[in-house]
Amino acid sequence: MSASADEPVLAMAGIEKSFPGVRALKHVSLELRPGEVVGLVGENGAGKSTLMKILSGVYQPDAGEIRLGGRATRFASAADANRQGVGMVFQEQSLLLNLTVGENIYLGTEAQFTRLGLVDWRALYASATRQLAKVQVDVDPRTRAAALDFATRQMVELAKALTLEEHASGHLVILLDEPTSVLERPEIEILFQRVRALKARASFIFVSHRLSEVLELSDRIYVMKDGAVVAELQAAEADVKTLHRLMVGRGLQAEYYREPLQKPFGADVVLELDGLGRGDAYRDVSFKLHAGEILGIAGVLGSGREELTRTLAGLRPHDRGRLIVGGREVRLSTPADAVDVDLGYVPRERRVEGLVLFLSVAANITLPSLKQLARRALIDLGEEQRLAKTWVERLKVRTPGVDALCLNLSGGNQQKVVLAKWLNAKARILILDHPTRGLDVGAKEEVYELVRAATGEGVAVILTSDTLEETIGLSHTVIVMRDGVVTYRTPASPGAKPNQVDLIGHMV
Amino acid sequence: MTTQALGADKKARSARWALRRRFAAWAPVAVLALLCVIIALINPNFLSAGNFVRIAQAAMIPLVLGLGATFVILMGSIDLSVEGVLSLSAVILSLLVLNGANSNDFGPLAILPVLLVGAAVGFVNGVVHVGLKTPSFMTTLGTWFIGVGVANALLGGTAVRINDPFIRGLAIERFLGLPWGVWLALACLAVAFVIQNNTRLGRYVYALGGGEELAALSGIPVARVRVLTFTLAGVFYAIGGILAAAQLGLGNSLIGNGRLFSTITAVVVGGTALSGGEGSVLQTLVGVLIVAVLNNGMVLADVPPSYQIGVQGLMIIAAVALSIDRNVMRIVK
Amino acid sequence: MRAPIGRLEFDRIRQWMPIVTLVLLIALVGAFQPGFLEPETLLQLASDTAVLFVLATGVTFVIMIGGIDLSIQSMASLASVIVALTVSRWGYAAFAFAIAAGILAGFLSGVAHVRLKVPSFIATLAMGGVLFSAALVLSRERSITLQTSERDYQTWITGALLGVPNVIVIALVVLAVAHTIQSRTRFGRYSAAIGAGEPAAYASGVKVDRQKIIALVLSGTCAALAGVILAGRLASGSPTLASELLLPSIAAVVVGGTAITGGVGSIWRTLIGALIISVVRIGMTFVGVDIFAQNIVFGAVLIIAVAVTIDRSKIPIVK
Amino acid sequence: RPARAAGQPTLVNSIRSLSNPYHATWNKGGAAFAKSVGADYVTLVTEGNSEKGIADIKAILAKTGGNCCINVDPNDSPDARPIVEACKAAGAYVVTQWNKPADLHPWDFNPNYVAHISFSGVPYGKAMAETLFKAMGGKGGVVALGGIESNVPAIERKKGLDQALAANPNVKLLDYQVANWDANTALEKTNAWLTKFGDQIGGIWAANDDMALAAVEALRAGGSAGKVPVTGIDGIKLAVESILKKEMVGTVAWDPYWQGGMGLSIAYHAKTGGFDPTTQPKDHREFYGKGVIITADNAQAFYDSNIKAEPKIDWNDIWGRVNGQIRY
Ligand SMILES: Nc1ncnc2c1ncn2[C@@H]1O[C@H](COP(=O)(O)OP(=O)(O)OP(=O)(O)O)[C@@H](O)[C@H]1O
Ligand SMILES: Nc1ncnc2c1ncn2[C@@H]1O[C@H](COP(=O)(O)OP(=O)(O)OP(=O)(O)O)[C@@H](O)[C@H]1O
Ligand SMILES: [Mg+2]
Ligand SMILES: [Mg+2]
Repeated sequence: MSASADEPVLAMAGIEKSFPGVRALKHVSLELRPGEVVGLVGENGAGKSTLMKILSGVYQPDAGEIRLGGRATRFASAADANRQGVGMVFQEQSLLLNLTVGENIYLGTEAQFTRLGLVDWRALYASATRQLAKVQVDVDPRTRAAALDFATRQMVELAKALTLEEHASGHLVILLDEPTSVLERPEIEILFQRVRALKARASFIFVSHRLSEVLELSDRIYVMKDGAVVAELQAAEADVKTLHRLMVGRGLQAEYYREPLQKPFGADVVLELDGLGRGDAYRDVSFKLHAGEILGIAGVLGSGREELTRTLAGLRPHDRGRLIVGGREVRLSTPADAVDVDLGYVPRERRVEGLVLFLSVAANITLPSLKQLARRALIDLGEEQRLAKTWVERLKVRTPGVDALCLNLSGGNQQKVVLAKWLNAKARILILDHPTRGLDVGAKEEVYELVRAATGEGVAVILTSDTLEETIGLSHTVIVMRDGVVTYRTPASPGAKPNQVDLIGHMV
Repeated sequence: MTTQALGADKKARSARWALRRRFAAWAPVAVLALLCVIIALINPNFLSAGNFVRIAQAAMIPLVLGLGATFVILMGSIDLSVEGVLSLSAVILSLLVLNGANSNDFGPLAILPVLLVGAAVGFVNGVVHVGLKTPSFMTTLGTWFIGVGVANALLGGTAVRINDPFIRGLAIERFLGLPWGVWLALACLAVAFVIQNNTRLGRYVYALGGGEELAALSGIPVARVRVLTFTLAGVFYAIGGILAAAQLGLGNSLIGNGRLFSTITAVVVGGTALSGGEGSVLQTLVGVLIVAVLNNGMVLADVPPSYQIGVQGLMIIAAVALSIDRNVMRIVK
Repeated sequence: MRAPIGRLEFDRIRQWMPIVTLVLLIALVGAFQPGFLEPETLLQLASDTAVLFVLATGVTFVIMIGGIDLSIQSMASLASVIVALTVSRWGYAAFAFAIAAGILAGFLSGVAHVRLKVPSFIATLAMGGVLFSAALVLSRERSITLQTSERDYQTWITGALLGVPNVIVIALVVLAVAHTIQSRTRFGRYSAAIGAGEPAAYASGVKVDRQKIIALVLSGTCAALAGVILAGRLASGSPTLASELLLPSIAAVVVGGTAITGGVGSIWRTLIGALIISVVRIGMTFVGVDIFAQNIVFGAVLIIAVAVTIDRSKIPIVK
Repeated sequence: RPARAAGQPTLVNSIRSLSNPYHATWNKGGAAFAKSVGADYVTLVTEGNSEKGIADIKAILAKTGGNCCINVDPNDSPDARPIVEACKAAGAYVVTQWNKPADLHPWDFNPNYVAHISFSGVPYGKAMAETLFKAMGGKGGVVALGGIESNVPAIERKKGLDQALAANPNVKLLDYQVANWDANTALEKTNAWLTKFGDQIGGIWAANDDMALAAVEALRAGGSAGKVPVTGIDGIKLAVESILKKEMVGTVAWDPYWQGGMGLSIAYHAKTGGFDPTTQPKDHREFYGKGVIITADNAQAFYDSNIKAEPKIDWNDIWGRVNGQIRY
């Protein structure tokens, strides 16, 4: 479709969408002009993903009109949207782990490589390699997706969305729902380059909770709140504070990471690593963690920090060195062992390892600590409800009720449930594996507050995070890992926070 | 700098994966070989050419049935209608070809309607399962009963002798030392292999097994794939029915008895996961052979009848335990 | 975004679908044959369902956790043999032996399943074979009939309590116990969690292996109990006594609306499922459906029944 | 139709299934007799499931208010007791065939438990073995296919085989395998044998015709059908045809048509006062029926009279085929 500058490529008017018990979208209208990147921000549960899913044909709107290149249209299915030139990178990881990268990239669009009903794999993999090159990911397209780390998977998903370029004609619309939440800065750079480079052919909607990124990449920004668009502004005129105020309804606290609340930690050691090592993942890692201390681990992919956290979670037992929890040397060969010594693990893969999606909020919150609820071998259901309700209140989880399935909560709210689970289990040590991934700024603040409160009561925390900024802002102590060993260690008490640059120095 | 670091890391990881998977794929074969060695040691006759032919004969029907079942299982569903379709098609075939009950004599032509019947039952499985959103387990259990019921009603319980030389030839006439039926089964394997690896349907079956919602997000026509797969399975079962009828020289609604569990067992022994997404028709071939060799060896090794089922059970556990790759199959259901 | 009325209301209605289906079926048969609705007929039906229900209850535990138990029918037969062999010498202890065998068998297939990482389908199929062989060997390949004296030990099964056959009472006890285990104990909750999402359950510190073993032990126990009841009702033990009961049991679970993929379901659903199956079967005899049509009708009704009973709001994707 | 307290009793045959020729013929016999007396006829099948079989019978008793005559081939011997007890309680008349516990006797349930008919497996199993050995020229090796291990007939027929073997020292039993009365299993076993014993196999003895026919097919695939003699038992159509084709050398016809009709007839006459069971001698209450031994000599004749044509049987000749009281 030829699109003159002012005429919108995509226009939505009065879009309505309700789910059982939730009105997710209220009369939403939004425009996207040629070659434009539109930022979309809003709290968890504001309705961003729902809107994106409607645009990509996954959901059908209850009401409202969608115009593509001036013509009213509807997206019957994801495939249909794809045909009409709308592609999407989904918020949750959406690669099929049992298929190869190449198969994933062209899943659903193999037709172009099919002759007489037979798929020409050589051709498919060849062009898959080209797609991967676009996003500068250097993996063999014949690799199984399961073998890839999160960031790479995310890049592959981007590559997948970009295949539109090849098989759809005319001006494209590409929807990016929190594509950066699992990416490290270098990869984010690549992503942004690609987006800018493609502006000639495509318009983008970019959803993210990292407001600075949104400001950096977008031309125009829509702010959503409780299912409605509450503001539209030019990126040039906006700044983080305004966006934040529009989203949350109140101003951004000066002290984002609650640094004043950061109390000096206690003297007693709750966790000690002594020359800990596992395979070629990491080796002779030693440090002490004290009650009330937040220890941030910085490091790029492959630095070994991911494996280290998995070890502390009981998913990848160590094979060298000593691991001492509360004075006792332990080997955590299953998560159960970890829970037994009061470790709580907030995993990266929220929907897989964090929550049983098809179980109620209440059941998830009490899962690790069911023992406490057992009276004469029977679970005290009343007590369970009460507990769950108090946590839902305290963490402001947006849910129809404690009996609702976690499945239907928005990403951010799901994460709050995971946190509630461990806080309720009275974990003495929390392993926070990218705890604020996918959380909106408001929710983030709440999480920080919770973490501070917990540490105030003597809970120790090990933190690996998406952004250095967060690691630094939150931690008492920061250690940096590279290629499996600890390369740097620094205190990070208020006032004396290290700066990002020299940390990066030790990371790469 | 970093990107290279990443690249290197990923290369290492994927290399490890590739190795591991290759091992996982070959383990069942090793088990099969081991099994053969053991039996051969107990009774050298096992290695006789004649016996290989007989094992092939014993394996041809389970193989064809297993191929159909594999696709359904890869998709994460289950198909219990095996015996129903098999009996129905055997009965219909016996009534259409030269037989001892009526004057029909359509010869090879009779195969077409039989295949159509198989396809039809499979199609119904799929449509009901998708349309009414009933679990495939129940849907196909239902069609199993219905299939046997119809077969019964057609024959009123009697057995019909098949005199058609062509059909009987499948079991009796040989080509390069193997009965034509075996060649037919191998042809089915080839077709199944191509469908699995070189068609979109094949990929989509894996995709559904790997994660149905995600597959849908990628715009895969989930419903159509399900229906097609069940239909395909139905056709394979019908072929199984034809071979069974050829082998026993008769059509009867009991002819499918006991085929269901042996089929699924073979598929699972081959290493295809009942949870879907993992496995292949070649693995099913191995699984079928393992089971066939076991049964054959059971007699050759003089295991007393009362102990046979038990011993077979233990052997199967051993076979699967040896061939499952614990790292690939983290969760086992 | 609160006020979940819509959904909860709907759930509440859907909850009742299985029972509604059952009642409709009974009414339907009754419409053709009023005799079917007479109390003694229905009592009869209930007591004829007992064994099926007890077997199905056991499997429910395993299915909830995402597995399957194919050994129940051989286990039940073996239990009947054990009773028949030992009751004359050991009296009531015979029943204890049978149950113990069930527990042991369940434990063994459980260990094979989790330690060797063999799919429960295979582990229990194999265990079924072993148990069948055991039954054949123990019984010297014969069916053993109980002498009059031995039959006295069976009155707790064959007798009646205020006009209600004891089997029904036993079944009700099983129902109560199983339902409590399933809905109120930690095991019950864990198994639901594992069935619905094993990785998350595992990462939350649930001892997955242990729960899986417990589930199979419970299943073995129920199977053994079913065998004991059978031995009582048929006054004998035989290695083939419970044959052809496996699929009906699993069918009962699924018809009740429990997800064959695990995570969603309950014991009372299984009860309804078992009753639905009996009603359809016996109902066809009552109505006098042509014998050649019976399998066809049975199959069709099963499909329709499950279409109505399963609660899709809680079942991930119907596979 | 409401359950009738009086009037013609409903006639009921309870059998394993209608999908095997043997019971299908049984069912025809039952229908024929019911027609001859103009009574309602019902068929029940156990599908090999004892519980179902018993439940179905109880359902019929409830439906007819006990006004029925039941002729049952219990799925497994234990089933006989609850069935008989239920019939007694409901006042229905019952005849059992083949399977029942040794200590369960008709005269303990007068008058409702009219009779038990069986066919001693031993003499016929023996007769078939001897027919087989004769065809083998009195020497060589045989292999034997048995029925489900816990079945009384399976055990008796095997016993007969053993007796014949004892009497013929020149014939050697190479192997005995259980094939559960089932053709597929029999085919597998026979194939394995052909590997294991090759041409040592001089003959194949099978405890029923389905297995025998499967054995013939296994031989055919090996090109030796007709060369190695095979015997079965039951006398189904295909078996008789095979004898005519010289691929089998013998079978025994129980005449299921007679079993299906006469079982009902006995119960029916007892109920309608044709005779008084209580006064009958024990060899009329628990007796062996006559089986017809079919070999190449009489196969054609039997085929014409019993299979091509609807058999003619005088349903009033109740004790015509009594062949002595059952001994346990
Ligand atoms: N499939 C569903 N069924 C029921 N409710 C749903 C479903 N999907 C989303 N919702 C609800 O709709 C609302 C909007 O959800 P959505 O995922 O669009 O929010 P979001 O803005 O993407 O949040 P986040 O920033 O955390 O991703 C939430 O209240 C959520 O609970
Ligand atoms: N990463 C995982 N995600 C989900 N479930 C898992 C995972 N790892 C293991 N499990 C489940 O937990 C159970 C036990 O796990 P695992 O095999 O690691 O421990 P184990 O080997 O039984 O005990 P140990 O390692 O102490 O010998 C397995 O049956 C499997 O179902
Ligand atoms: Mg979202
Ligand atoms: Mg382990």
